[in-house]
Amino acid sequence: MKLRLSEEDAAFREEMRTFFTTQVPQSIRDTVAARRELTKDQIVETQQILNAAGLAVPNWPVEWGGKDWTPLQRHIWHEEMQLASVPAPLAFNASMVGPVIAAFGSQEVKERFLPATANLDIWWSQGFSEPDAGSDLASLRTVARREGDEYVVNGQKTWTTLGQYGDWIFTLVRTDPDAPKKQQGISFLLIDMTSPGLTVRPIELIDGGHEVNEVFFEDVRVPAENLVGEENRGWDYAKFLLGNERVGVAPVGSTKRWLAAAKELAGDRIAGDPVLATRVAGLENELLALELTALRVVAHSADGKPHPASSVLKLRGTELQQAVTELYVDLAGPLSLASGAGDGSGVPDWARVSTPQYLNFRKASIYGGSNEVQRQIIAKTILGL
Amino acid sequence: MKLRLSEEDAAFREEMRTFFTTQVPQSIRDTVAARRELTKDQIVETQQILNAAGLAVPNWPVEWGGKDWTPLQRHIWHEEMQLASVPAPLAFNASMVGPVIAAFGSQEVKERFLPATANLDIWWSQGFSEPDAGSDLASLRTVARREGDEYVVNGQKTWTTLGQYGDWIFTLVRTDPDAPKKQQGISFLLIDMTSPGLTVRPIELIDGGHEVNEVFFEDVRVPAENLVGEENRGWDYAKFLLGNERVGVAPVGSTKRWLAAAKELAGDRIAGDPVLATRVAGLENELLALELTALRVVAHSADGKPHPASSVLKLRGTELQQAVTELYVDLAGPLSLASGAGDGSGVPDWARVSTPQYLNFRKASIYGGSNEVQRQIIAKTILGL
Amino acid sequence: MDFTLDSEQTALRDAVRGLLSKSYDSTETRREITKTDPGFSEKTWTQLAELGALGLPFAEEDGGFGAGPVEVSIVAEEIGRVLAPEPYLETILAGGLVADLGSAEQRADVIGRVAEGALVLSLAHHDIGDAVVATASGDTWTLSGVKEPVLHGARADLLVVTARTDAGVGVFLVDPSADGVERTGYRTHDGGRAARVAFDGAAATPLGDPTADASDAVALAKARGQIALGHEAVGAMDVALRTTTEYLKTRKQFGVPLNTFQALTFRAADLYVSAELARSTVTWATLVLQDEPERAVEAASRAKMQVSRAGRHIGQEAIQLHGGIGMTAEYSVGHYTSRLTAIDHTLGDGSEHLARLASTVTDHGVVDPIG
Amino acid sequence: MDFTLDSEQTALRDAVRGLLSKSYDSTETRREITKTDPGFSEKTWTQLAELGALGLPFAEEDGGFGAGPVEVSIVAEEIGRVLAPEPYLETILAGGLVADLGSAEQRADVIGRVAEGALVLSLAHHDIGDAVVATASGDTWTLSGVKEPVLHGARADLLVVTARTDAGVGVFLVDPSADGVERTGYRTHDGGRAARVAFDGAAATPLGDPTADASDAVALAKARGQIALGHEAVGAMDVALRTTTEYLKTRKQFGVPLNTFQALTFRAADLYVSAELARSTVTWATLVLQDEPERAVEAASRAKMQVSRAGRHIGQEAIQLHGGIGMTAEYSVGHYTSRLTAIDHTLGDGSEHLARLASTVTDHGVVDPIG
Repeated sequence: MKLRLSEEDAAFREEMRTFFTTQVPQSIRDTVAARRELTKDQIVETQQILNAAGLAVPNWPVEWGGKDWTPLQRHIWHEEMQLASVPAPLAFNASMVGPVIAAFGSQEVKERFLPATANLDIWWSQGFSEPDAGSDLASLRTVARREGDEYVVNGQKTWTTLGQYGDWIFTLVRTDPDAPKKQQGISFLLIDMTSPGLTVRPIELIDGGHEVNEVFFEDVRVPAENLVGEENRGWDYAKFLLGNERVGVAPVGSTKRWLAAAKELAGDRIAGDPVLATRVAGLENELLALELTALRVVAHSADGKPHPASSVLKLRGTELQQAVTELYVDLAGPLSLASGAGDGSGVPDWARVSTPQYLNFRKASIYGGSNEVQRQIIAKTILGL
Repeated sequence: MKLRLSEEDAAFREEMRTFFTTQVPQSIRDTVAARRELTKDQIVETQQILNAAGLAVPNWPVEWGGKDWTPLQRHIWHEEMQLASVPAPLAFNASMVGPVIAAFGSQEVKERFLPATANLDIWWSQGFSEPDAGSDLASLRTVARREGDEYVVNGQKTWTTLGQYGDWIFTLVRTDPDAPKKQQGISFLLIDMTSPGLTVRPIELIDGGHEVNEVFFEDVRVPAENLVGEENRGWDYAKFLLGNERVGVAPVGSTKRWLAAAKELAGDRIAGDPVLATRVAGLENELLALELTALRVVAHSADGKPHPASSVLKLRGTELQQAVTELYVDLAGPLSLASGAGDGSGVPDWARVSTPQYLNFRKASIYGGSNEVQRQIIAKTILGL
Repeated sequence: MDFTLDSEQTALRDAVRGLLSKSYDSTETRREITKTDPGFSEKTWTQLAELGALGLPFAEEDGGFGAGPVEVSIVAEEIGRVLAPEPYLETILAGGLVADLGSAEQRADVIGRVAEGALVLSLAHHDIGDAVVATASGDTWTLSGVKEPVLHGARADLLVVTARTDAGVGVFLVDPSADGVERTGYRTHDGGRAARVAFDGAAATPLGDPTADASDAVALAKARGQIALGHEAVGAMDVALRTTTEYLKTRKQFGVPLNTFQALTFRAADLYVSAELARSTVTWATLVLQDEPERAVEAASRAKMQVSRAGRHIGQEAIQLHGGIGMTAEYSVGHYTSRLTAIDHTLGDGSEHLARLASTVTDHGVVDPIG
Repeated sequence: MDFTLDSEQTALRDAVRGLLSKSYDSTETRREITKTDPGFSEKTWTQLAELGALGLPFAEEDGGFGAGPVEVSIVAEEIGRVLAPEPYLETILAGGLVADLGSAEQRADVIGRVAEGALVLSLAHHDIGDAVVATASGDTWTLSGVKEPVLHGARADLLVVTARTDAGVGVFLVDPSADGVERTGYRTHDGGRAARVAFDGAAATPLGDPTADASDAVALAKARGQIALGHEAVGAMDVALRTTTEYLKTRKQFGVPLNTFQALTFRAADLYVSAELARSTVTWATLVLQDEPERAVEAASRAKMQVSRAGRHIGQEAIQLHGGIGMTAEYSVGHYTSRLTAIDHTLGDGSEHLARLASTVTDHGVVDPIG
């Protein structure tokens, strides 16, 4: 057991820190630090900078641009990126569809999609959730009927994050409606979002923003070559993807940065208010405990499979994220109402965005496997209950 | 709507306050205030003082010593008693078996038991819970087989509080093992605890104290005249009893008194420590909210039936009781370890009892319908879930 | 101690509920109305006035209807149930100060028009940066400085403004169209409106005696506002909770209704506990305001703190128990969470009120609600 | 950063576990042993010494085995798993001060005997009332005042006592059988032992230089104790949680096993989260103590605070999820709750450590665990 990083890992950390703080435009990092929305262009620009340096998809196989990093190095890469306010590579590309294609796609599919996916030349959207499914993902009803060399897709997906930017969408579709179990008869299909019959409808969220969408499929014709892996094996690929998602999702670094920023914004108020200082110190300690747990999980997931304790990271990580957004609203006090204030206002930017962010982050414990699902995983898989 | 008590109720409150603070021996009230265990004699003495003044069983029918009070008056009686550190009339007598006998017993049973029950000439124990039943009370297995004019009782009860003092025990026993539902075929039987074949075994609790017992029945012969009401209707009487129990169980007054005492014991520490002061003020406000809720429930239960919201009182009441016991341990700090300290010790009495009390009060959310049962009642009965 | 409404009060509740449930019959209707300025329905406002709701707290001799805190709480709770965005709170706050401090002429001039719905008031009390200062030159007063956020400040026909005077705190009437007043309105996250109001030597009329310190009157006005907001929150929490339990009963997942999952129904039970405790405390505070106004400031803090805890609990869990649908603007429950968050941070949030209570916690033994 | 035990450490863990699981094979065995003084098993104590566990933290040249914080943490966690009542913590605390401050002779005299199990130490550090004062007369020192509670103070063969000196804090060795020392032992709620120790001009030998302030050394010794206690708590929480989940799986109510009730299994999941977070923090603090002892005092506060939260959560819920059986002294889980409560209040409870962290929270931006 030892505390310090090995010399090699310490050098790696320094290298990452230098890269992130010098190679990614300050304006983009400032936007992230101010918790403002990024434009599509800013996200693409960042990912292409990372990709050019080989830092966009380290979790992929080496032949497709991945790095043969240790889990700890991957963790350091991720933490340093968050601490430097660098927007992470688009999760739909880097953590979701990319690894699935790399693991299960045919050579043709890999060659066609992986380089463009790593470089964000294709912006992927996710087409998993459906209105009547919720956490019960496998009860999906979007159907892909095989007709010659094509699938004809009908149905509806929802909660498609940033679907308005999407070039392609990876979907779970039902290809065998007669399969005996709902998890069977599902396939993993890639669909060009410019296909006729595909429409995207924005969903306004309670913070007033537009980040998720409904996607409708009406007789959308998809070439059969866009199937990933085998027909009717889609549920296996989805589980692989969701396992990866959970690992990537512990947002410790960014939450730490928010909390540190809150201390600066609050200035003398914290030092002068023991109750507030206690709240902040408590959050800081809980975050430390979570970060250390992430490091422990990282150390024990060397075989590449998600450690079951990664549910702890998702569950607690989102709780703490939400607790920090709540702290911001409380720091803003009555100014937290002024979400619509314009340039002439005396309300600082951070206070204006505080409540919309608080409301927006209620999603964190719902999307990507709700906290109820994570508790279920912990109870069943870890505790055997 | 109005805040103040009516003149009549205000006078009633004054009368109760005067009685409790002048007619009950100071030594008994000091014992309660110091959160020390009462002797059997102290409990009996108090109840007989109350009974002589007609204040022991106000909830009973008037002909058996009850008072025709309004629910608010009954509430005032109860709160003032707690605030004055007067031990309440023994619940097993006053709130449990007494009302059941008064409502469902034959005239003979009433005459035989009610006066002695009100005056604590008979100390009743409760024989409901069984080792393999827990919250699932109706799955009880103690059997009473009819033989001529007698029942022959075999089985085991547990969690019999203060059973070591018990003269008689009221029990739920299975008289028809073939009844189609487990709630059927149960009878409510009164048993003399000196009967041959009945043995009481103490259970030591985690605070080191002895307040609950196991009671074993081995061919205990009970005259059939000791049956309350009809054979096999016992579950109805038990539900009636448990409903009454829930109402009586919100311990607002005593918890308020504990909290106020904690403020005195802590002295300057609270005023000098905003975090501690905040914790105390928060508890105080939660207690106020609970007390006001009790007053609202009281106002709406004029028909004598327990208001479903009484589950709120039990649930929240025990949570706050436990929170205050936890506060005491924290105020005692390292001194809280010294539970076994004797007279020469510099550790004050309240600090010595703090952890045993904390541990002992973990029971509050388990006995008398666990908080899980209360949540179930709220979800089902009130919210329709 | 009596918590029941009399028949007139019940009739008032039914009338207001009837009106508001028609005006705000769906989430969509409310979204449409809050989309464009002034962020509320002038028609509904007029109807509330016609119903008598706006004049309730004011004396008949001033042009009001001579009702009291209980009647105000009834209206506030109904407003909360449908999240009606009308500037009722501002009327209570600002109108209350006019009634308490104003001369007979000022009261006659303002209160009657408020009761008729002809005059929208706003209380500008929150300084941003240095406090607004009132300066006298002979009998003429002017104000300088900035207030923000001023709720409904851009729409208001008349501003009631707190300002620093030599005596401490003074309260002034300001015509917002006067020279030296600049208003910049904007949306608040809950669909409401607020404004930055900058005073630059703006003409102001003292409410009552400007050489006296009005701190106590301002504190009492705020307590009234806090208690009314508490009732608004109680109404909103009640509906958020019912909406959530209804959803748990009807929504199916994994082939069964959500209320099959005990982990969810137990959490709903805890929400009910929070809601009931808040309701009890707020109702009590209203009675204190009615019968022992000298204790109203403390009672309001107690109510607001309890509402803060309950509002967060219910607001957060209502969304979580719904899942994704709870996050959308098309569905109702997120708007309730947004509004509960706004209420929490208006006139002092939970921790501010708790800190006040903490600072006096050693001054007494037990708290006696009956007094 | 590396969280794995090497093979020697694993062997140590297995050996200690083997020994202790035999010595404390049931709740009943532990109850018997803690019933009579000295409240622990002298035999087990000797066996721990034979195994080398007592000399681990001390340098070989002093008579120890030259291991480090990780090895101590391994022993402490095993102690926690079975709630072994032996005075291991006191050895760490008091022995550590002898090692840090003592002269070569003092170290040679004390450490070797401690490692052999021949000398039970106790650190008397908690003043009750006025602080214990050390007075010099030439080279002779005496102590006056009262320490309480002194853990295992009645059994201890040698007391290490903190006292006020002109220089600040001094640390002294006191023979408890000397004149002017009066010890009154008693049980603690967790089955342990403590004592009131009164000094009335008792002869005392300074540990090291009595004219220097030993505050830093005492703080470091306490940090070591806090971290060891943290590991003890982690072991106890782990077993309490496993016992609870086992019970949920096997106990039937309403005809089905308790783990059918999702409201219960979700709470067990939350307990697991608490336990894992506490384990991570405590393990980290041990590594800080090993590799960057200058940060150990802060790290110990962080660990102790996290252990406090987790210990309360798990201690309370373990009983609640068991129901009535969890309240009984015959069953194991209540003893775990009692011990976790005692650990919380030994060497500073959660709120005390949180207050320390709060007082410096604005001194840094993010907390970097790697340093």
